Amino acid sequence: MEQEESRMNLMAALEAMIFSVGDAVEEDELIRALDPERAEDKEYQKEVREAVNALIASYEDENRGIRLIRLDSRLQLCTKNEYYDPLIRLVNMPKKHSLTDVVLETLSIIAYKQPVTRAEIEKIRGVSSDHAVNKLLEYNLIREVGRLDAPGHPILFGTTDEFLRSFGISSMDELPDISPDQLADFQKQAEEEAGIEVPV
Amino acid sequence: MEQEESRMNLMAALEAMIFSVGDAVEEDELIRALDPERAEDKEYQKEVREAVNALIASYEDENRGIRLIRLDSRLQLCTKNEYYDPLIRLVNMPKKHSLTDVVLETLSIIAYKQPVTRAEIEKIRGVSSDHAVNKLLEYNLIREVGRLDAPGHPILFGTTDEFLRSFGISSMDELPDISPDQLADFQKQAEEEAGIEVPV
Amino acid sequence: MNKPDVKIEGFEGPLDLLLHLIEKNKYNIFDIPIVEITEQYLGYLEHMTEVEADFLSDFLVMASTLIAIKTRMLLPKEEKEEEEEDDPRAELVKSLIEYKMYKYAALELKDMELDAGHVMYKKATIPKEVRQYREEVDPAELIRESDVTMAKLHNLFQTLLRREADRVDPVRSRFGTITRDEIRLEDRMAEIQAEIRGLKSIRFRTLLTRKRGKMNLIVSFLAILELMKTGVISIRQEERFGEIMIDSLEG
Repeated sequence: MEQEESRMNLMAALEAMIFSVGDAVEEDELIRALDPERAEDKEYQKEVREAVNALIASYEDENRGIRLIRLDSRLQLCTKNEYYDPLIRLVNMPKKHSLTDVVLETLSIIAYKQPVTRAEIEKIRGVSSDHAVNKLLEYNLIREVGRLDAPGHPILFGTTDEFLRSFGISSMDELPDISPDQLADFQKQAEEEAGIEVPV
Repeated sequence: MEQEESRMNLMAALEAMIFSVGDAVEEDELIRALDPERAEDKEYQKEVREAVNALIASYEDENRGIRLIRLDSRLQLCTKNEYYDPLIRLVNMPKKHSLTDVVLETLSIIAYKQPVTRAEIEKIRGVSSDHAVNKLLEYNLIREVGRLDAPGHPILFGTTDEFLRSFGISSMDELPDISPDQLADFQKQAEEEAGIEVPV
Repeated sequence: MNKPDVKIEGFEGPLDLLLHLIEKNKYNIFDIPIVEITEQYLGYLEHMTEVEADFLSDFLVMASTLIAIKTRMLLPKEEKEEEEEDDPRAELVKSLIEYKMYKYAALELKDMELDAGHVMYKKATIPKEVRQYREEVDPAELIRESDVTMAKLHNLFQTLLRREADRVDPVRSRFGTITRDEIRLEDRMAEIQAEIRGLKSIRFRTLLTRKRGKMNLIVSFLAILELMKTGVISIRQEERFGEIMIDSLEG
């Protein structure tokens, strides 16, 4: 009875380990991780191997969507291929990728101020915008265009050809201008709202 | 009998999909991937949801080392925490950010008051909290959820899925209660510890 | 804008410091002895050494709040029959309790995080056969679906620049760094005591001739009040607008 219970615990521990590694993992490594002190104990090794076999068998149940396979002396969890169809549909599902406000704000800054660093974007938005920058990189709308010659050599971001194509413009020259006059206007407006004069 | 069989197949397909994706996946997306033609069929949706519940229950078996958890309307597989010891011996745990008290305090305000602006956080804490907010964004524990429709359009913050995962809860309802009543209890405890009586 | 978390002697902010004082003294949070707590609070500020101006200013705001409450409580209460006067401390108590609530929640979260930290997830393992179908995100489609145009992007950028300009608080940005007063109350008290030592009395005006400036005037005045309170001196004025005489009570 006690042995039965310990085998069950071993199975659970093995399952947790094989799952979190993701890749194929050596059976010997599993044994060492389970109990470093008994790793050389033949009896213990046998016990673990039996638990591995029991685990493999339990996965063979037809109601399971994943299986535990051996690759030489390694073990790995993988999906049963009869479930590829829904999996393909899931992976291909038109993701609800949408440009959120955060992402759009960040894109507008990069478009008009490029080449620009993360710190500059953060300064304008008032909050760190790394997540949005990463999304834009993933969408291939921006790219790294170099590094600033300053301490830490921060990355400079700019828009991609994809960006131009997506907006149907042929070069950055076509971007609407923001003139220095306009900037001065903003400043003035802000001052007026605050009701005082700001020495520049 | 046929229905029983179909539930089993559903469970297997669900398991395969959730396993492969690794990350949290929307229940609705799973339904659409399983059978795009019946995705809008209420009866079918119910069937899938039941299969999901059965799958969650099957993982709760003590012999299993992994479990299926809900994060709001999403599902994700993870290891059970009782197998942490052999796991860290095997896997290089990604370095856990340790949250300082300042950062935790800021996070608790965001968690309970979301969506919340930086100004509100600062008002409660009595000190500026920019650094803590940026750290939380960096750790992906909070995100921008929009802007407040008020002068200056300040950014509103809320918690993420990663927040749920990091604190082991499946929805915000599971956050510990901190009503004024709770605080009264808390006060009482503190008084007892201090060995004095405070008239309220 | 990204400055490290600073703490003053282990306190995360003025509320944290106040809570500490309340707990240390076992005060009732709903009936805080405002005079004592203000004194203790100011005592802490005195010992702050090199602190960032921004952080210090948060503590100073609280100090002025405390002093304001203290003043209101010392003022004779107006006789109002119909309604009980609001406790000047009510607002502060509310803030303290709210802060305490979140501080408590933060502790709970800490425990929860510790437990949850023992759980692991796995990366996506999409089989090769499946992955092949994977399509990249098409940026053009994304932009079309999100209904973004260059003009929209342009407007957005303008709005952002405007907000940035708004955010730089024009009032606060005009203050330079907050520095310690050059004239300290304690120093001035010691000076006055030294000047008056051996004399029977001295004119208030004489005290001011040695040092000039508005700050000196204010600090000197405060120093005299303080010395009076501690019984080192007494003052008298024979007639209205007459010379203020400071008499030594020592020796």
